[in-house]
Amino acid sequence: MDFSLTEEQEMFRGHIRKMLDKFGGTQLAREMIDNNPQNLKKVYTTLAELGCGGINIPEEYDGMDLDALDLVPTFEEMGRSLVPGLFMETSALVVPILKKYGTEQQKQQYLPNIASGEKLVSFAALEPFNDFSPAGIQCTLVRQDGQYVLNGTKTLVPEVELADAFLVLVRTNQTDQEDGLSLVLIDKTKGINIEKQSSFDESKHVAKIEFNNLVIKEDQIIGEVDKGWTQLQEGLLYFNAALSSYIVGAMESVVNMATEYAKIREQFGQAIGRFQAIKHSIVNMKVNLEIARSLSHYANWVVDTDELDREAAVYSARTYATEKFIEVSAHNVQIHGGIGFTEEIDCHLYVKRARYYDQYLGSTPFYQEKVVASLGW
Amino acid sequence: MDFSLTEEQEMFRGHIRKMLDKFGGTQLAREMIDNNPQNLKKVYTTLAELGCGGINIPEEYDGMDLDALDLVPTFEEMGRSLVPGLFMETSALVVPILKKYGTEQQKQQYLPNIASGEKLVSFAALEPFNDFSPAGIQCTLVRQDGQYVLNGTKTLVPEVELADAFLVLVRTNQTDQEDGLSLVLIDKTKGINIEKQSSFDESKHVAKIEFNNLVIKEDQIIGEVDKGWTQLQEGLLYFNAALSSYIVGAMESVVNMATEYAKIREQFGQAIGRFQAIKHSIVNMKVNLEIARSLSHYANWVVDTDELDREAAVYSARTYATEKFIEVSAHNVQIHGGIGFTEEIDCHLYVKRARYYDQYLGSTPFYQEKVVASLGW
Amino acid sequence: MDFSFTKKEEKFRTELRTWLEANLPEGWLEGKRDLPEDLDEYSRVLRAWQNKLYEGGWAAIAWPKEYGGRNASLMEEIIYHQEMVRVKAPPLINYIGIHMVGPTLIDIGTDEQKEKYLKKILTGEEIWCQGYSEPGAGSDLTGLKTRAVKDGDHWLINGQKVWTSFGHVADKCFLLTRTSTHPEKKHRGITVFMMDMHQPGVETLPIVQMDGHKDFNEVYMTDAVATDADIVGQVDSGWHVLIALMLHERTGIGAELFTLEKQFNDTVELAQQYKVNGKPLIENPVVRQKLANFYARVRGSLLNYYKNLTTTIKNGQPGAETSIDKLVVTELNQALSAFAVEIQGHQGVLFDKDAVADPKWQHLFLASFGQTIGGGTSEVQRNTIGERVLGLPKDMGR
Amino acid sequence: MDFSFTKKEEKFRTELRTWLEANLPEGWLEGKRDLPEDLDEYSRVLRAWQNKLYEGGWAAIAWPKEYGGRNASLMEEIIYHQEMVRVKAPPLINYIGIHMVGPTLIDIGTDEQKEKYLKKILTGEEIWCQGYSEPGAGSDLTGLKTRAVKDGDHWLINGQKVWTSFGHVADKCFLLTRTSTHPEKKHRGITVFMMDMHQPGVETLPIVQMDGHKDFNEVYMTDAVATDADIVGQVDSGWHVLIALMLHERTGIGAELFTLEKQFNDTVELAQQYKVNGKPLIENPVVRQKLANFYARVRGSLLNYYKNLTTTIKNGQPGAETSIDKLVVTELNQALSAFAVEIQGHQGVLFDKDAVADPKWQHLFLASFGQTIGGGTSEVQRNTIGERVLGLPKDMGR
Repeated sequence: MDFSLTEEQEMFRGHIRKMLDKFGGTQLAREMIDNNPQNLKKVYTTLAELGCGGINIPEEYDGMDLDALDLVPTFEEMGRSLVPGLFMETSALVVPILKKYGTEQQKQQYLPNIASGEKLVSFAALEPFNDFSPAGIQCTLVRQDGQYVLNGTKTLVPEVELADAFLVLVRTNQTDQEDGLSLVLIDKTKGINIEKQSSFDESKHVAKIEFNNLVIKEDQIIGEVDKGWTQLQEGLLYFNAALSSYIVGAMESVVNMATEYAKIREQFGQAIGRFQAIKHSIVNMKVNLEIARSLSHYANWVVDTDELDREAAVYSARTYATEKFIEVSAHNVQIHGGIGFTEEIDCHLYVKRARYYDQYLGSTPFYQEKVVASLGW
Repeated sequence: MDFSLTEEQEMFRGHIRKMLDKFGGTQLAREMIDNNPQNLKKVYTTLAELGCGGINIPEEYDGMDLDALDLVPTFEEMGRSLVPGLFMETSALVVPILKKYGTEQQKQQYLPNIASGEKLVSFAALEPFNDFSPAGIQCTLVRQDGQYVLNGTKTLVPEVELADAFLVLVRTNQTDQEDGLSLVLIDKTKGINIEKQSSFDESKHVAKIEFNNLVIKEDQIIGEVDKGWTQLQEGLLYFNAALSSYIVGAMESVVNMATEYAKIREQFGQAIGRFQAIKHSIVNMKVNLEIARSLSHYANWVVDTDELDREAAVYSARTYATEKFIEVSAHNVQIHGGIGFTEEIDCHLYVKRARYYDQYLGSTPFYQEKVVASLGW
Repeated sequence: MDFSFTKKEEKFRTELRTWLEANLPEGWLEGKRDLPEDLDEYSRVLRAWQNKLYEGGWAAIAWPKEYGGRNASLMEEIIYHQEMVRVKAPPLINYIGIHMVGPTLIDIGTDEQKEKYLKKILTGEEIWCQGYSEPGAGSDLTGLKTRAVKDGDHWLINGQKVWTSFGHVADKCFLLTRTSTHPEKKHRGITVFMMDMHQPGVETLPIVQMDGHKDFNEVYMTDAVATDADIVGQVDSGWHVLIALMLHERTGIGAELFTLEKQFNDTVELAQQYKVNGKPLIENPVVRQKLANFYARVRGSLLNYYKNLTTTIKNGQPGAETSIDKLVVTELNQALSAFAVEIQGHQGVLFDKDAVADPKWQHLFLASFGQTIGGGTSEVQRNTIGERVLGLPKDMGR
Repeated sequence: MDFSFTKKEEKFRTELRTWLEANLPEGWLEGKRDLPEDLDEYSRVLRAWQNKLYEGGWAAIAWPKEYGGRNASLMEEIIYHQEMVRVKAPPLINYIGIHMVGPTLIDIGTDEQKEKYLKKILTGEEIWCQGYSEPGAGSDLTGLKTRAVKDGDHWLINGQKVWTSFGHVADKCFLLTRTSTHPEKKHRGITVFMMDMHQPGVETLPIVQMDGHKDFNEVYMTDAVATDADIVGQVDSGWHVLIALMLHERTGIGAELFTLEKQFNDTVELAQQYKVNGKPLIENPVVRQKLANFYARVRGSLLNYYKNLTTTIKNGQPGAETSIDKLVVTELNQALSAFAVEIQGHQGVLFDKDAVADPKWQHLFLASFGQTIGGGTSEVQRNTIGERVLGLPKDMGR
């Protein structure tokens, strides 16, 4: 029994942290609020140089063929500084799906470029006024004269300006709900109508994208036609394990902020951390963080195994993380008092990101039902 | 605008409190744990002498013809001392149903005796392994040769040993769920098989009762046959308004206990009420109490009107009260520490009663759906 | 128990409602309620609205008639707030002047001060702000460091204030300063000045909030000047003035509760109208349950307010219990606005023009974080309730 | 990261499992697990069980071999707890002797003390209890008032202890007394005695708990006698002894967590088997959601325990983080047992023979109230975590 990251993994964490700190940590997110992605792009280049993009890519496609667990330090550190961008969608959603369901040609086309950091992929799933469910997917991909034609609108597609390609969830069969969906991979082209949307979390850019009779070649479809929803679930396992790591990093940052502030801020002649109302609130935050971290580490271990609790563990890690991230980020504002309510202090960045990820690609009830079902209850 | 009880109502409260204090308050509940109902019976006699039984009974049946609001001081004071018995079922469930749906003969037969305190009625609704819903009622009342025959089992019937009669919810029509139930009023007879059940709240006695081909006369059926569920809802409005008052009284007692203990108990050289963890916990209890009280007072006012929020207000008062009673009684144990975990101190009596009433005659979700539906949402 | 209004009260309501219908800005009642973004323009419009209220006799209804008020009863004030919430009336730009400074001056001001300030408060000619919090004095106001030092026949004021609402448009500031030091009794030695904001020694800077709004200011004072005539009450007895002022803020929570009730009704409407996969949210059992839960809490808070109001009317002054109302309304507001955003699903993160429903929900959610902090944090409120209402021993920090 | 057990560990598990299958009381594994109600009989049966463990070499696996233990590793202790929970083994009547007193004596006892006590702890010949809490000293043990005064060649002890578990069956008491007074440093002046319970000056009275059980006792001492040889460590240095003892209680929380996991699995089974209106509860969407929620919390607590255990193994001693485990397991246990009762609907109030499902749920629910209090209240645990793990400033009460 050894429930900890290896020394190598922890050392790698050190490199990432140092690098991100050099760029000012959350400053990267703040620069995105001002539509200035220059430093973010540099960070992505450095991540690629450090080899992050290829960690979970097989050696034959220029990767390192390591496990989900080896990505944990990277995701935690990115979360700590709320680094935006498409690293998570690319490495933890698209790569696992490609590895498992992609054709040799598709792998050749994408994996080496992802490993080198040259290709980032966004994921277009949600549609306006629909939810993240098979019934909510109404963008249609129709076979016409030996080719496929795509029509419809996707909303809240992340970081479109950084994307080189899109993984798109589409409906290929009207008669069946769950088994009528497919995944297609589309390089960014002029044929896609992109309209920036205003986001509550201004450091996380989102856009509406419209497909208007866009022609799709058969080899852009990943895996089996009509089986896209099932295939996606495999990708969601890796994505949610990664997301839980990212959030654990963010929560750690929040707990540190609150703790350090409570030690130095004085009111009524005392450091406020001495008052039990504050002290116990931070303790609850810390407890939530540690439980989230343990769930998340296990999730990233189990996702690469075939243990019986594979799904249950990953989705538990995700729902626990998203739920507690909302809670701790809110308490952090309260503990900071007035200053916590300003844009100046980072508190609000975490509050907004917590809200952003809460229902991203599935709500808590959505995943809770998956937990129970996967355990056969 | 005057949102308060009248001076008369408050004066009446004083009489009840004085009387109950004379009997040792919660001592009455403790005596019931030891199966000793002597003092409880004396209390009921005194309540009758004070006129409590007739408060909401019309003058023509020897009552005072007052409103639900005039019963509030009595219920709050009984709740304060956790007085067991059937006063609430009799006055706040059976009386309103009889007044609205009873025949003149039924009223003559029961109301004067209830007003004088000579008759107490228990309510038999729940059946083993079923819930409090039309589908859960499977005791059958069947017309046979010009009379009715009752068969089936009721569980958790309260205070059977004190009951002079039972209001029983039965199924008279198998084909229709909601509109196939009826209410029958049965005087205690040897034909009813009674078996005492072991209760989690030992101060609240419950029993299983079995009907085995019990013959019921037509004039024992209250109101219209097959409309019992609808009629019952009218009774439940009054009952739940009363229950919310009873619980408010109990909660007040709990909050007082916690407050007084926190003032005198010292640890670490301080009265524990000085520690914010304790202080804020008691404040939360107090806030919940005051909101519950306000909801409950309004519920008891609105139930005698035809305001649009009549149902919503009553059921909100009930669900808020039952939910918060559980919470405050648990916190009271925690604040008392070790001594709070003993039988010696009253804390546990309130914990158990809170659990007892939580789902009595309907759960929180059951009533919440009623709130929303009654508002037309 | 009696929830009806008297004939006089109903007449008052009708009179106000009629006046509002005739005098609200054009199109306001129909929903055209945009106020100018530009600060000067915004201030001009709201001063004009306040002046209109003044001319109609609706600017400060609780003031005595002799000072331009209506001598309104508490119930009339309640009705006033209800009607203002009902029509979503424009904000009262001189809220602090009308509800806090004016009544305090009427109570303890000198005749000269009343003469000099009251009328201008009513008309909106002079807008007031409060100078209370400082970077090191938030929950604990006695930690204030802004100093006023007598220098010949005037006072020189130096220091910094934060969270000064209306600071950017204010003409006058109701300013807490330290005039002498008493380490053991920090409530002593505080003096309240009515400081002119338009002088070289005063500079204001907006604070950008997490919701992007700039409702508050930092105010920097560098040798700002005031005179003896600008002192409210006595030198060094500012804490008493502050307490007197707080007692006059008697119905503000009522306005907040009516607003909360309105938000809740709007949330129900949102759940009825917002559809996911073509199906209204209100049909979702979990949403229904949560709405029932909020209904109980919102109604309970409102009824509890009425209960406390009854006591206030009977006793002539508010009891300590009213501190419960502020705690409840701010925490409930936070939970409710989070819920309204949450039920929109992931699309709840869309903002402003792209919001799938009214973007106000996202703004309310963010703004709600300020409410459990401003005007006394929830933690301080709980201490107050514990100590004043329940009689628990005082916190060791003080 | 590695969740596998070593071959040695697996062998250990197999050995224990085989032994248990051969030696558990007859019918135990098949579910016949009733223990006698009568106290003497109960004590006799459990002493016999402990002696059986001793004879099998399973009484105190963590003790050094020279004192009759197995020198077990932490992981072997964990496996030991897992297996004991799996077979719902009879309680260890000398839990305090085995897990607390014994290791402390091995650590800091004199040779005579080791000689005199260790063997009898192992065999169950002498059962131990702890004399810590007093009516005025609960969360704050330094408030203890039981006095030991030197009188010639022996000590006279007077005072009262409460919450002494196993007090009614114990032969010996690990007793905290005050031997000198230091108002400013209340941790000083405490001395630990190993007191004989079978003497005229010692009287025990059972405490009736809210769940009707009598797991604890009051112990009254009136001129009870002890000698210098009965002192653990030095006179007046009892606080250090106490800390040494607590460090030895290194895997108790593990046992609690495995039990929690078992309770959770039983709750799932309850939801699968308990039917309302003929339909299993597990089909109710709200029940499913709550089970998923508990699953995350229970698994999270367990995994967090493994994380802390890894640290303990690597560092050779437990870090302050382990205080999180106790807080989490007790609060979670309270929530889980409440849930198990709650889903039974109003019929959840039926008790004992009339319970609609296994009556253990009602008992567990009531017992859970003691867990967030005993062994340090949740409030004290939160202080500990705040101060020791996060480095927040100390509470003002101390």
